[in-house]
Amino acid sequence: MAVGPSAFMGVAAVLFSLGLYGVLTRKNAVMVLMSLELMTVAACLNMVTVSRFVTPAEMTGQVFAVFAMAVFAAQIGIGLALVLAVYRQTGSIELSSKKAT
Amino acid sequence: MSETVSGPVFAILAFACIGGAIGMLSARNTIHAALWLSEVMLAVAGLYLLLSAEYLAVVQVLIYASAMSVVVLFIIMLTLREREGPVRMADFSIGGGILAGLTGVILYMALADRGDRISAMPVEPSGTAALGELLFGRWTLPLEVAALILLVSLVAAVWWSREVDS
Amino acid sequence: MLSGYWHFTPEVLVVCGAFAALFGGYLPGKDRGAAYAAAGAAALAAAIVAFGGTGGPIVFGQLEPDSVARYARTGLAGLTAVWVLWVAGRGMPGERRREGVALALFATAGGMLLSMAEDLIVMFVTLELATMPAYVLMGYRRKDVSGLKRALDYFVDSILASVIVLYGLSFLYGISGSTAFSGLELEGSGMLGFVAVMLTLVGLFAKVSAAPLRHWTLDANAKAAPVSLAFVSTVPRVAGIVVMSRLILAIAASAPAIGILVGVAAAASMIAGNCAALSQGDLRRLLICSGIAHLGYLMMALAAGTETGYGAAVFYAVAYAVPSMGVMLVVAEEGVAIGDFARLASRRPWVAWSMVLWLLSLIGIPPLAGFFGKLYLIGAALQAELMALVLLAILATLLSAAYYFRIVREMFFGDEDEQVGGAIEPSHAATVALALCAVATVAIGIGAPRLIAALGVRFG
Amino acid sequence: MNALLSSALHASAALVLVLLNGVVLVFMLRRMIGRMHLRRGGLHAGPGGVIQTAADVLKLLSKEGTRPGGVNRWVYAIAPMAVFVPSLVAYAALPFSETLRITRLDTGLLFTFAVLSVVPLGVIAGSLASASNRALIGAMRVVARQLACSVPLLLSVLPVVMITGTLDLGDIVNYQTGLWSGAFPRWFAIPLLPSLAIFTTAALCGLDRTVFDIHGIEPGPESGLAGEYSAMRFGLLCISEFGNVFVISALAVTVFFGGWTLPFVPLDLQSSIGPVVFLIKTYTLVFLFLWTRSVLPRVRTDQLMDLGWKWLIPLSIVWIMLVGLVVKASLPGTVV
Repeated sequence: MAVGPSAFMGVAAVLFSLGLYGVLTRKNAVMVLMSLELMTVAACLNMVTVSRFVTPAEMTGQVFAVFAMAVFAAQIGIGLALVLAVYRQTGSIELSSKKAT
Repeated sequence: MSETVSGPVFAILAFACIGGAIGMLSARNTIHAALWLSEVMLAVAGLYLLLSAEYLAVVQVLIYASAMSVVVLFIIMLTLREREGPVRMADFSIGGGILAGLTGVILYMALADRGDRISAMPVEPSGTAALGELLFGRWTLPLEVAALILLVSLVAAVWWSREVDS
Repeated sequence: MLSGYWHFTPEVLVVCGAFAALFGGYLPGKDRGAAYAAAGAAALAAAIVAFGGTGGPIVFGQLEPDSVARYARTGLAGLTAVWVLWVAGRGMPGERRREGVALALFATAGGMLLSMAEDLIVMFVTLELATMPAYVLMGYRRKDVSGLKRALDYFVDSILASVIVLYGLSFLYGISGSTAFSGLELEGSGMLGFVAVMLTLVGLFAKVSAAPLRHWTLDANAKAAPVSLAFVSTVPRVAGIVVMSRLILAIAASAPAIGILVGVAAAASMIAGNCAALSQGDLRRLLICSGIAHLGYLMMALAAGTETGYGAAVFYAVAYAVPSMGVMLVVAEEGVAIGDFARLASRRPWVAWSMVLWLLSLIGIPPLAGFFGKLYLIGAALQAELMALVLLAILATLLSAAYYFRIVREMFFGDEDEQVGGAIEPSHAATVALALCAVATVAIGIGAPRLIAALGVRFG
Repeated sequence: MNALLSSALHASAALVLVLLNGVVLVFMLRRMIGRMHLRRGGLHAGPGGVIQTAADVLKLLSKEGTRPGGVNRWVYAIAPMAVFVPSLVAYAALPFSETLRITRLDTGLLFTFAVLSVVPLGVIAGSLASASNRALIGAMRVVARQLACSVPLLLSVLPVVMITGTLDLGDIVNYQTGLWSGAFPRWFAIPLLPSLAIFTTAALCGLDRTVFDIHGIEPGPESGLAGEYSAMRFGLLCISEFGNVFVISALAVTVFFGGWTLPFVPLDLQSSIGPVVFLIKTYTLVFLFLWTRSVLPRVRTDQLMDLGWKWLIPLSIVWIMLVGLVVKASLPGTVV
């Protein structure tokens, strides 16, 4: 069974869509951040796949993925600090833009 | 790593990824969701190995599967009101579902359209040392900028998490 | 290997200023001294860029300090200098200045690099550096609950936009096999190319708050402190616009259909921004909405997909940001409700006349910056025969005069009884900052023909 | 099929090693600390208490696993495995000799750290599942300490990577064969003494968790996760602890003390006694670790956090810069 780039990119697409669903539907800020992580990983997987199949020698995609990982790890870190700051003041970690059911 | 990707291994890892993501979204408890997420991260690390990206696989485990998950669990722990922090849906979950589903369908169509135009696995690329040379050679500029980003995030995190003196 | 290190001097200077501000506790004058040091660094950086030369691609072709980048970098560093100077005079509300100023300078360094970016990786990383400090500035007051919550919302939306951009970039890279702007090749990529462009542009539009995704910014920003808003809605945004223009120009070479996409977004931005601005009583909301409208005018030129359109768009990005910064800073001094401006002309005549100047520039009255900006935008669109968009832009401009004049009327003929609030204590630094904004608005207007020629815009 | 068989053998050998190692280390700990504390360690089973630990293991295995009420069932069950499996996998890249190792990895050094970094995840998950505030607080302290120490731990080995230009543990060892000026072994411990110091301090902070002290029956928040576990699940946690001590020591030996090599010994002899040399070196270090923690007083969590974040990390960064300058100056343009 031959596994081509489409298979990897397909997995990435599914992860991306699931992450997007999570971001759009969850109220809990931590859940939203986790969904964002899922989307990030999907994008990185996409990049590594391209790197392996299109530019194996230059490894540009891997470099890109390294930067993306670093940047988003930093972002999620900020986000969690912000969630904590909000929690301290309000005792809730729900996003205000999404109305309660 | 061989020149072809092992089908069964890929299938298992793909199943683990997607299953884990679904598990995360269907979990009724944030702790479970966090654990599912780290499972997804481990599976993606496995996929990186299949793609001969050994360094990225290790970094994925180091940063996402462990460090980020630990921090997320920490935050869950610090913000727990009851022991089981329930996951709650926002009210427009149907709209979100439609949007996400649409994205998925479009992506699927795009990929199918692209087909296997690039399907042959090229020879194995150069390894970790070469990646290091690239990062510190050709891509030094983004590396420096990434360092600044980490600094900014450090300042920001300290700014928000320090006790506010009243 | 790396030729032209000296091109980075301004950025290095800005980062040094940020560090100086970060360690401001050790400087003479502490908090205030830190802000002055940072302002000095930014101003010096602006001067160096303005009088320094331009060059070809540097750092493996990842950056190109061409004349467009020089213009944008001067604008970014100058705007930051003005903002920091104002902060040095008036302070950040409720908190100390150091961290805010340092973060603003980091964002500026990111933005300056971003406006030179010629590579997807560099673009992505610097885009993040330019926009990340914005979240912190939006939620800068740690005791302000609603501000923090808004900052969280803004953060989530902004990250979502980043991820979408990233995903789109991964496809762009996959299709063309290269991350250099010059290597982007979408010819015959079919559906995948469309998806790649869509994802990238949707994410970028959200980052610079263009029409289809504007409600994010509106909701999240409308409760922030006006000082923070003055920075967030100008500097990172200008940088984002510059790189978006670059990217659109690069893509348009092999995918002309992108023009339609940008054109639709431009029309939507103009209509939605202006209509929303009409009914706002809160000046922050009014300015955010009108900002969306201005983005619409700008994207009209981008829709042309030509070098001329690109140059005109970049020119307008700064020409719009300067008066906008001035207005926002006055809002930070006077108050966010439109009633707070009542009889400003009798209390602070100079400030009131400066406000008039800026508002006229925003509407587009000659010989101010905004007029020439709009002129070039319309010229570029006409060249590409985008008649419908041009008509829409002219109508929208007429509409915008209505809400801008509302502020003017309030300042000169407002209800005196309504006026509350004590006299604002004088601050030389803040006065100088506002004066600089006013001078720049006129100067850009007067120097417009020369600037636009340097930007490579050719008509006829 | 052959490859599959050999890797299966390797894996089971590693498992046996981990389990045995745990037993041996517990024995060592009891006797040694007993001696240092002027008391006698466990001495009831067997002559001089030799099989005391084995008896303990038998007891843990035969004991009924209980589960406290109100726990989060799945997470509670998975957490000990999430702690144990990484410490097992961490053996995968360790080179016991030139040829004897489970697998050869391009990124062996980083791999070991990455795998070990998963352990706190299990600890924190288990404590969250345990339905006990005491376990929660304890685990939080443990994990906070580990985070504070794992960063300098990782930073402290970077100078070695900068000098050797590889992350492969085998290559790092090979780089250290031979002598400097005919008298000193070419071990990184000598020129990179500050690195070793940071590594050791960070390792002590990270490993000196009081799950160690479980055998002294010391409940309370400090016991962390283990407080709510019993029977073999508890046993797994303990074994993992000891496994980690071994792995960190082995890593130190590999990176700083020349791994399986021995100076002044002919090469052909070295290859045959390699594993023994490696184990002796490692156990010596383990002994030193245990010694330190039995004679020095325990520090408070906040002091430890201060040490990790405010001292070790800046120090290691400064040291990395210094080494970088020297490396760059000595051979410009190339990796040494």
